[in-house]
Amino acid sequence: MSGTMTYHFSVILVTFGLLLSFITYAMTWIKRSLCLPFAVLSIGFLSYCSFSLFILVIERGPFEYYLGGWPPPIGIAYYIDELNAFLSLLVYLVALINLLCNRERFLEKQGDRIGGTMALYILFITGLNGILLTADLFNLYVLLEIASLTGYALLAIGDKRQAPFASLNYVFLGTIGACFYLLGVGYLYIKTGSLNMQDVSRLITQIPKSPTILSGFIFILIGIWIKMGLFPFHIWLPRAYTNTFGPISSLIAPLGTKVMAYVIFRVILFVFGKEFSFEIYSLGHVATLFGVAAILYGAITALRQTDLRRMLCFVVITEIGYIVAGLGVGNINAIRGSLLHLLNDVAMTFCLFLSADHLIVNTGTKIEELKGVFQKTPFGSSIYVLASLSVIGIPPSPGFFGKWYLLQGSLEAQNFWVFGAILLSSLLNTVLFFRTFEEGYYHHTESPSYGPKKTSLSAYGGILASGLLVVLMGLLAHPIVGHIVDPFLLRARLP
Amino acid sequence: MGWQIDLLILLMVISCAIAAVEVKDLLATAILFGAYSFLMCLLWAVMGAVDVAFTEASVGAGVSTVFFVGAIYHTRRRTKD
Amino acid sequence: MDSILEFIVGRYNYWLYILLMMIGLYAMISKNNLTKKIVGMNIFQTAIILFYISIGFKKGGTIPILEHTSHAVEVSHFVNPLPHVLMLTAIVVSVSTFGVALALAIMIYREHGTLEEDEILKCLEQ
Amino acid sequence: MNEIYSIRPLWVVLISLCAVPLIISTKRPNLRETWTILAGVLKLALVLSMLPDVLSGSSFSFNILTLFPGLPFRLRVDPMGLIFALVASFLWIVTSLYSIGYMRGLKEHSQSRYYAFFAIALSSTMGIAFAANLLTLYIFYEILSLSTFPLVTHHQDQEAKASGRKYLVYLLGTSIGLVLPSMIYLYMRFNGLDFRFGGFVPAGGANLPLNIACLLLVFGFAKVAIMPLHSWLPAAMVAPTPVSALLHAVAVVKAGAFSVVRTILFVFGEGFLEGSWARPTILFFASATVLIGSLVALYQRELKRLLAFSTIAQLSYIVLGAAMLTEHGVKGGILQLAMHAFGKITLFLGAGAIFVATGKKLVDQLEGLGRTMPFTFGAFFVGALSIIGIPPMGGFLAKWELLLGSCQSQYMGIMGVLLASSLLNVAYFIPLVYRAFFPSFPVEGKIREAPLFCLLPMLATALFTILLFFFPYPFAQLISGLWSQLLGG
Repeated sequence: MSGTMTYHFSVILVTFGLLLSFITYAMTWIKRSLCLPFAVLSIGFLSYCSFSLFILVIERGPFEYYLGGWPPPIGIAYYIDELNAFLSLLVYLVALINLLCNRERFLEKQGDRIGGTMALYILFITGLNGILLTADLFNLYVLLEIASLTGYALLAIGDKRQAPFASLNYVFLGTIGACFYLLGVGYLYIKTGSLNMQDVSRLITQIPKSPTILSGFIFILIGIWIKMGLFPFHIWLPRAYTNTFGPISSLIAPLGTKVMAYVIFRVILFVFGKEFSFEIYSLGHVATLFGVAAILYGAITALRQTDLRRMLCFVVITEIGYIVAGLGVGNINAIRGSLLHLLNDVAMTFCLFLSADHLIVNTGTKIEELKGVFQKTPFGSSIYVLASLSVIGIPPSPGFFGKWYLLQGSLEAQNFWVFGAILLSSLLNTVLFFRTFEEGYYHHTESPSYGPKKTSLSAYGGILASGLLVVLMGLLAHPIVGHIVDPFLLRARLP
Repeated sequence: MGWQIDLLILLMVISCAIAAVEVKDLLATAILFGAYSFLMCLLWAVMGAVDVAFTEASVGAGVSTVFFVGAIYHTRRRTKD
Repeated sequence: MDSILEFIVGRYNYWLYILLMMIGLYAMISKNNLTKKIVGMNIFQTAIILFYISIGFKKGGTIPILEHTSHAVEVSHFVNPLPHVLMLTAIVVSVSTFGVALALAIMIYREHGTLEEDEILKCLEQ
Repeated sequence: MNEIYSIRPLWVVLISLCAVPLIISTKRPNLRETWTILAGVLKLALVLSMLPDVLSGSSFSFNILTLFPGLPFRLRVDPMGLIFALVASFLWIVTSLYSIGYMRGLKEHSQSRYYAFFAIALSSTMGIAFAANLLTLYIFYEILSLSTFPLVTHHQDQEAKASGRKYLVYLLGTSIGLVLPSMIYLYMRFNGLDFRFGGFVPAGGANLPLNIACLLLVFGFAKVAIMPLHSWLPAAMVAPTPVSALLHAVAVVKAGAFSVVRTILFVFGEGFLEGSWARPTILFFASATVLIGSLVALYQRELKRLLAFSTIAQLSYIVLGAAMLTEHGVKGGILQLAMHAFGKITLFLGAGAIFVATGKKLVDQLEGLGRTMPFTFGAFFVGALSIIGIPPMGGFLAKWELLLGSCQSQYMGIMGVLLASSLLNVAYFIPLVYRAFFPSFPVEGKIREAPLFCLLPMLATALFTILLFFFPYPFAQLISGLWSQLLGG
């Protein structure tokens, strides 16, 4: 593939994503059984595009892509750098592995509506991918809504009693979040007259002390914080992710919140800039406060849960807290840690939800129902243990590296609140996960007939792949920091 | 005459919004909500956003109200608040 | 005093959009009926659209459509059309959200036979 | 001193890990245990192959990955690491052989899992021995904690659950809560954590954060069981005996002691500790542990718990030796690391053999058993003498050096502690053995020894305990090599 073609992949990812999702739905009219294979193929194709884009960015550095050749501020620009290209690749990988792994379960649960489900599935990841790649604030809003709307619909699949209600709650909060974001963008537009991120950031440096810009800043932050489930805006999260269909939770839980967390970095470091956010308006204190509160709240509340997946939701809230707290500390190592943790967390949370889902299928959703599950399905359990250890931060798992940078950064900044909160939450997470291990481990029976439910090879393959992803992210932590995170920070003029 | 009409419509918009939220009959809510949307169109037309006004008239006021009435048809009309 | 009055009157559009937002939020938070909440949500969204249109509005500005001009275009005579274009998308988004929310509400009604939040919560706790 | 870049250390670490899939996938017990033994023998051979070069003053190193800027995941074989690796890899074979007898004798469940985690634990022990910096050591340390968890809780009953919980809370809690922050602080301050003879922390012991960091590290490596962080060790006694032998003689506790010695000698070093207040604190806590541990051991009714408290006391010898920072003290400490391993493993294997043969666990029940199990108790006696420190047992050499070291140091009180502890050792071991051979009531019955697989490894370790007194060749040589490097560095 020639290099010029690969540049176009940046827009193909979004437009083809939209297109393919409709074709997937259209497949229902021809033959319903074609939908799922076609969806797999589509995501496979998009993953390939994303991968070549990533390779291109690594080779030639970041570039801007103008939609239809119109340069900003008239046209919409896409901006591809190492970080968002990598994150986009992760999004597609997660979506692909998840779909392959849960093929049978999708067919079983959504057999007669598989076309629509698959269309929403592709639309969702396309929306996320657009959020990652776009360089236009309003375009981001639209794609955000695409991802959110499909997300609401997907989350409503599942437990009939609980899921639609939880999803509707999410609709309310999510809409408020998106509207706040839109409002903030409006304020920026009043002052700068532009929607292109780079343009806006250039203009902001000339008028940093305007109250309008500040209002925009605050609205955008609150909007995204609601969408990423930061404490105390997290109330929608546990309910929505707990009651949904398992394979959907393992898709949305790792991706939705993390992509929004990426937007925070994009907006703060690139649009508003470090001086504006940290020096003129002391975002650091606020973000530290929220981050520490989220870490402690998530870690402590998780201990009280009796439902496995709900417990994992609070783990997600803790992880979001890490990311925001690291941003709040504001020095290079802490932000490096935040970003690395964000990337790792996609893999970790995915692996955790996927393997936990496998356990839930074999036993039940309550933690106490896990009795003997380690003996029943040793393979799935060992991947679950792997992911949990990574979340706890046992080296050399990916979770450890993120935490290391975060701890180092907070120590350098002498921010002992963040330092203490991270250590404490690691210890609490240890207790948390070992409680589930104990349930699974200490119920030994001698009967040999005690085996897992029928699980297909592809399901095992998917779980294994998610585990491998975690291991790889751990082993490659240093190159990831060097080639993906650091260039991003360098362009944000952080050091 | 600009701002007087503007203000008048705005006040009507707000009263419609409050009424839509407060009425106990959901069908009335639907109607009031439709009225709210139409007044909003008017406001935008006054402000020179003709295209937005058109869209809102067709999509916002039209389709939304149809959705809404349909939804009420499938659920219950009365509400406690 | 005059300046305060001017501050309030001169920007009545902004004040009213804030008022609308508050009405929307109020409905979403304090109403018990899910349909009412959805209406509140939509009011909230339209308030923001109103805000955007107000951004583009200029006193004495006219509709941004050019007719066979021979003389130079004076920008200040026209309303800024860009927010309008953006809002076209936003309206579509808000209607889709409205639709999704209503669909969810219907699903909930089918399961629980009610749309009152307190009754649903009571139902879920059992 | 020249550095040899070689992959051999990595192989030493990996070889037992490679055996894990084989162990799990093999259904037939004989073949499965062959894999374990084979991996053990290969490992020992590889370790031995590095001995001549290390003795002649060179060291092996291998970079695996870069973890953080200036902080690689790196293995490096130096004399001290090699001592630990030699002891651990040799005793692994012994323990494995013994495990075969023990596990089959008691018809334990999940034997594949048992051997698999044993192999992982050994891999991480080797990693600890060969770690070139604090972070590498920490990584293997954590893996060791986790991989021994299924071994400790092997019975999977309520008792195992409670003990397992205690085990993890202590080990993971201290490593995450104490070691990690201290390590990050040191890295932030010195931009690297590579072990260096004499420490990388500059001299000048008055610095408060550094003193705290030092204490956090020493107490954070809770596997060394300095009081008050010792109570996981007696609790871990619910494990099958070969596991206890592994925990208390070879892998776990020695890994803790080794880490502490690394910290004292290779992170902080003499220059820093000379004037710091961290050193007296360590010495105080270690001395208290020696005395209290021995005293508590006197009152234990269960044989394995008695041995556990004896271990707690003996481990602090190593810490004392290192913290004395005198030539003989350091030599004695490191020698104790090896000698205590041989002595204590003999005792544990003895306790296990008694349990397999007779089902008896309590000290009172041993009366007269020496008549029916002469070989077991003979070996047990040898082990006990070595722990007490009576010639001609290996333990004597370590104690001798330690005593010499305390004479050299400014802390003469330590000598008193060591002597008092030796007397206490006599007090709890000798009556036990005496009554086994000379019961207060007549015992009938013929000789009924433990299974051969249990007996032979025990006799072997007992024999080595004696041999080490006469031929302490590799260890003594390595230690003096280490000391000369310490002086040189």
